[in-house]
Amino acid sequence: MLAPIIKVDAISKSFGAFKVLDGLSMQVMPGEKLALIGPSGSGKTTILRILMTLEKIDGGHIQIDGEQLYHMERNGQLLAADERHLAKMRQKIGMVFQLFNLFPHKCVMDNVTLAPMLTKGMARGAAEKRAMELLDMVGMADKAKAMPAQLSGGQKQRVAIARALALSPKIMLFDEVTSALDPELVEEVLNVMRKLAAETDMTMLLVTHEMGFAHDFADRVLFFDRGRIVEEGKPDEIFRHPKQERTQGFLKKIIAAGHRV
Amino acid sequence: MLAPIIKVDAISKSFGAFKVLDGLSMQVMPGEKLALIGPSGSGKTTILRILMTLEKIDGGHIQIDGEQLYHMERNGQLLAADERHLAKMRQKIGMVFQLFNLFPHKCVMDNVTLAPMLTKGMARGAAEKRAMELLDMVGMADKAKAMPAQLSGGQKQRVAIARALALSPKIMLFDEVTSALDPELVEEVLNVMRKLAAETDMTMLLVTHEMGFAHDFADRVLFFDRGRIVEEGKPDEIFRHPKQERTQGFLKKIIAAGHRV
Amino acid sequence: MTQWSGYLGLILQGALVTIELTLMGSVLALIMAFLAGIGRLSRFFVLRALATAYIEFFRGTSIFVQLFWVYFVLPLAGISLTPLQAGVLALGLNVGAYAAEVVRGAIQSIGREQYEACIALNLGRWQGMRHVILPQALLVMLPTFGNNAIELLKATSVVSLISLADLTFQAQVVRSQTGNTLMPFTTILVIYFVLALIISWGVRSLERRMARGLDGVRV
Amino acid sequence: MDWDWNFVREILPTLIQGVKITILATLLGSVLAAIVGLAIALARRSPNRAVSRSVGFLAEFIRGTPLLVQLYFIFYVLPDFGILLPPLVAGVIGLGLHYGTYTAEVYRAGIDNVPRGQWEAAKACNLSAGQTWTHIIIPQAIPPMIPALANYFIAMFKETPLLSAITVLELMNQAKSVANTYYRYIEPMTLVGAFFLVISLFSVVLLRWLEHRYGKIER
Amino acid sequence: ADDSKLEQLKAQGFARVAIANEPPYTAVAADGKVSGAAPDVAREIFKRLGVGDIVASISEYGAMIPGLQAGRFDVVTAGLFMKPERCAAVAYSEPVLCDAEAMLVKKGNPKGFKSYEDVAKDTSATIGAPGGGTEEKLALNAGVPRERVIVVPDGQSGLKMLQDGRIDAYSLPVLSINDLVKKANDPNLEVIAPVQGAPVYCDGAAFKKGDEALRDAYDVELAKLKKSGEFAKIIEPYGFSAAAAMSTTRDKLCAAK
Ligand SMILES: Nc1ncnc2c1ncn2[C@@H]1O[C@H](COP(=O)(O)OP(=O)(O)OP(=O)(O)O)[C@@H](O)[C@H]1O
Ligand SMILES: Nc1ncnc2c1ncn2[C@@H]1O[C@H](COP(=O)(O)OP(=O)(O)OP(=O)(O)O)[C@@H](O)[C@H]1O
Ligand SMILES: [Mg+2]
Ligand SMILES: [Mg+2]
Repeated sequence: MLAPIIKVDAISKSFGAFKVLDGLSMQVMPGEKLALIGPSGSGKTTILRILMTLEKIDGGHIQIDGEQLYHMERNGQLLAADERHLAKMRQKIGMVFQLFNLFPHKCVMDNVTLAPMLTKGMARGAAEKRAMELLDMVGMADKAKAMPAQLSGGQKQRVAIARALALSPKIMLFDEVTSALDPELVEEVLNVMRKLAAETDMTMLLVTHEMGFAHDFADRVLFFDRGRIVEEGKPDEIFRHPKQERTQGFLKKIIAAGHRV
Repeated sequence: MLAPIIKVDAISKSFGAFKVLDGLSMQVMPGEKLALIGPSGSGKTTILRILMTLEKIDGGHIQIDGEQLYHMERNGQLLAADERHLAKMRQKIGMVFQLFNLFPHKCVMDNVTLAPMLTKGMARGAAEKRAMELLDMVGMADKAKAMPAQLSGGQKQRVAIARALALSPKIMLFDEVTSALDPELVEEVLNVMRKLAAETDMTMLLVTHEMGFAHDFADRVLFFDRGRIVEEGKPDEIFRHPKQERTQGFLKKIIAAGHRV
Repeated sequence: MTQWSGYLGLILQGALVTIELTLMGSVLALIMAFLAGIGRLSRFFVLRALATAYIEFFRGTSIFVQLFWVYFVLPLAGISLTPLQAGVLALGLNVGAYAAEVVRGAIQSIGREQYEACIALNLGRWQGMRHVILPQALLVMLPTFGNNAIELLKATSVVSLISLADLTFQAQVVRSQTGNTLMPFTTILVIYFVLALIISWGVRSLERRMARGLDGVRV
Repeated sequence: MDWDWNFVREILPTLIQGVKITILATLLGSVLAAIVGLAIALARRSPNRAVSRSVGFLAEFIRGTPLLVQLYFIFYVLPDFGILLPPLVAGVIGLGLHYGTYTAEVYRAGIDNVPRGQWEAAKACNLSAGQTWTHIIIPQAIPPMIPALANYFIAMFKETPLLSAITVLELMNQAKSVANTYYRYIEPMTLVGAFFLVISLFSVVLLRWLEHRYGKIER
Repeated sequence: ADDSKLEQLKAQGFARVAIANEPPYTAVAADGKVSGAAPDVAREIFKRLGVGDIVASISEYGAMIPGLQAGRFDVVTAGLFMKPERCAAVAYSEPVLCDAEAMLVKKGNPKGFKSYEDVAKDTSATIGAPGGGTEEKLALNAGVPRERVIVVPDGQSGLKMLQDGRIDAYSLPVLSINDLVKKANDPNLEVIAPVQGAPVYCDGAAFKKGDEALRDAYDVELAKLKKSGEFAKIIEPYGFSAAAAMSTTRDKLCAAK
């Protein structure tokens, strides 16, 4: 049997007195496409940020690709991971943010080549060749020399995707990558992601409020509520026949607000 | 025959070299509920802002309730309106903004009573009594003493609606009043607006990307594109059987992006 | 140093003068700040020009030069001020010019949407300014006003040049009468710092009180 | 007392000597302030509490007390501890330290104003701490700081007359000495004032340009 | 230009005098009370003129004459020595305090200064003097270039700068230097007094041009005081010589070149 690429084991996380994640466990198989849905504040963003090591955890364990993420073994003991270990683990993971977070002082090409050149010591030529392929894939090859400020939101987000891909991570995390976009620009980004899902065997975790897209994209859907996974299953099961009352209520509200499922 | 309450006659408006409105004309009958839809940048917000006198026009005429908005007659001549004339005309119009624009340093009650007390010289007692009725109508009576910062987006928007109603305008303008809200909070605001539409005979102009709501709410739908009205008609006509290619394309995109029509 | 305690008395007298100057200067600065700050945003060209000239002139020339001018040159034009008046005038006008820019910046920092809400609610220009814009802008100004007050406190030390017996001046006196440099200067440094701390503490608590309304329930 | 152009012509060369020293002191002081400010800003970010706290307190102290008194201190008290500085050096150190505490705030704000998302994106790109600072944070933090830094250097320029208290023969001191020699105050003091005004009007233009050029970074 | 100034002072009950911060010409006690030779004389004379008291404010030398011209003080009694240029700028009384010039140098007078000319000759020497003071002008007139005459704000600063080696000599009137040295109690200093070639100067009470009537009234009382011997009683405890002041006149001093 194939081993899970992500193994989250009873992790918890609080901000001050507020418990955001409460003994959360989950497993993701290599190549799986996961959609994380649920009401605002339920901890979806937080779990992605934890996987990207942008937040620390308070308890529990996470294994990525067979290795501990926040811990390291030294002489049979589990110690808190140091920066070196974290840097090594981060190579396996890429993330795309809701607000793109492109580097505004660098052109599109430099945004994509910066990390490979600095962290993998890639030569400029090789890095730019690879960047061009990726920009081509997201349909942004002709804007390679543009500055981020000159791009529309949808274009920025496509560059951000290319930038994350440039490090060839095994796992990609997407946090509401379309929710800051004008409605008309959403589709161009979703198209890129569909293509990505179809063409690569990367593991992908996606937080979204676009239920329609979640349905088409995901192999499995996790429904979050108050820091726990309340229900999970195939998209059809979750969207058409939710078992939990909380899930039913959530979907009903979303539909009433005018979103298509 | 009833006279139109709003009569827009061949107005144009440019920002710098960019022509946003280009010889636009339209008429609105008293009590009519109008939905303005169309792609981003097509000038929907601009026409509302012009009616609210937040922008000046470059050419054309507007009559509100039989009187010129931007002009005034003096000895048979049409002069540019002065501040006094504009203030008088503004009494007929109220507006609700996308970002609520509540006064953050005043409590909910004071937000609603400020304008009636200052502009109509209403006594505090009377103003507060009326404010309570309005807050009750939008379901915010119990938050009268709360500060805006303590409210959710949906609650803020309901207060903003009450505030605009407090001046008893004949015409209400709504500019994407739900697009800054979390999906779960949209419905509470739309409910208030449905109630408003049903219970009053105010004239209402609504800019929205919520096609479903536009369909239920409006007597007539105007489709804007590049500063012109490309198509107009009953909601069913526009949404089910759009005649213009531009309208068809727009609706298709919106649907693909996951919005219900 | 048997007389040290006596000289400490002198320094404390100087501290009183410094405090007096700071308070009166701040009041004048505050008045000028609002006049010029709002004037600069006026619709009327004359008001704008006057305010701009005042601000640029007093920010542009050094406080020393202003002080010398007020003290030595104005009397030649028939306007004779006591040293205290001259000090308050120069300090207040100087700091007022800086604070005027704070007032202007704070008013402009209030988002356009607040002005638009005022128009949509048919408030007049002055009504909107008075009830909506200024109350919000005040909170933005307050921390910088605190800094301005501390700048004013520090600038009072230059009035020693026009023989006003402030802290620095008394320290000089004590120094020449006792022949000791370290003691008087250390003492006044500490006193200045304590005064500055009091100002920033005062401004902070004022700010807290004013900000309370913005996220709390109003009672 | 009337204005005397012949007198003006006579004293101008002396005053220009002073101008040179004034400008030199400002330039050297600015360089020092830029360096001291960066050092303070970094020390205050230090994970070592003892370092960040004590540097923080020291900076607060320097900022809360008058430059004039600090100059006296550096010039007249430090020699007791075996540190003997020439007047100009003492003056530049005083200016640099004093304004360094201001520029430190500019650095801090500049760094804090880089959005958190940039730090996070850098981390998601697996950049090291050093790479994040040099490639992402500093390049974005510096340009918006430039106008604020320039502003402080102009303010420093206007405080150089204080150096006359420690015998630096800058413009103000030259003017005073001319005035004392001929017992005419109007001309030298007015010329000093005019000089400062002209320079700062120029600097206003320069500042506007800097703000336009560097003030906002497009994201 | 008439008696009205005196009447005005009588009416307000005090006269505003500018003094320096330079013992023994002026002294400020620990309680803040102003004494010293110059203010004591002024106080006595004004009392006799019917002006009850004096209100003294300490001023820099450089600020005194402009302050007088600007009407900030009624009179300067601060050891402001009479010199032709000053006589042109203010109206002096008859002489009050006389003193020769002195120089303070390091023990053993390493550079061998005896006069201001000696300082001029030694191209590496610097001399400190109060800004706008007599000594500054004497040094400049003796040929010391501007950049080697360091303007020192006050006596203690000058002393300190000399001790620290920032200047090679510090010049003030003899009595001022003696007072400084006494307070400093530093065996490594030496006083050169009087400076060769430098005249003995006398100060007088300086009035604003136009207040000559007041000045004349002041002179009358001053003369009486000198005659009765009370003058000597006031100033000699501070170390000044009454005989010196009585041996010369304003006209002589103002004419001196
Ligand atoms: N840095 C932080 N400090 C304090 N509280 C935080 C922080 N980050 C997140 N939270 C809180 O943790 C809770 C969970 O946040 P999270 O962003 O994971 O929710 P989410 O499921 O992504 O919601 P949304 O759909 O609104 O993005 C929220 O209540 C949020 O306010
Ligand atoms: N103050 C302004 N200065 C310059 N251009 C402006 C200004 N206001 C609006 N515009 C431009 O005018 C055009 C029309 O704007 P408007 O806000 O009316 O569009 P809209 O139909 O409301 O679009 P959306 O659906 O995105 O709100 C846009 O291209 C916009 O960039
Ligand atoms: Mg989230
Ligand atoms: Mg709009």
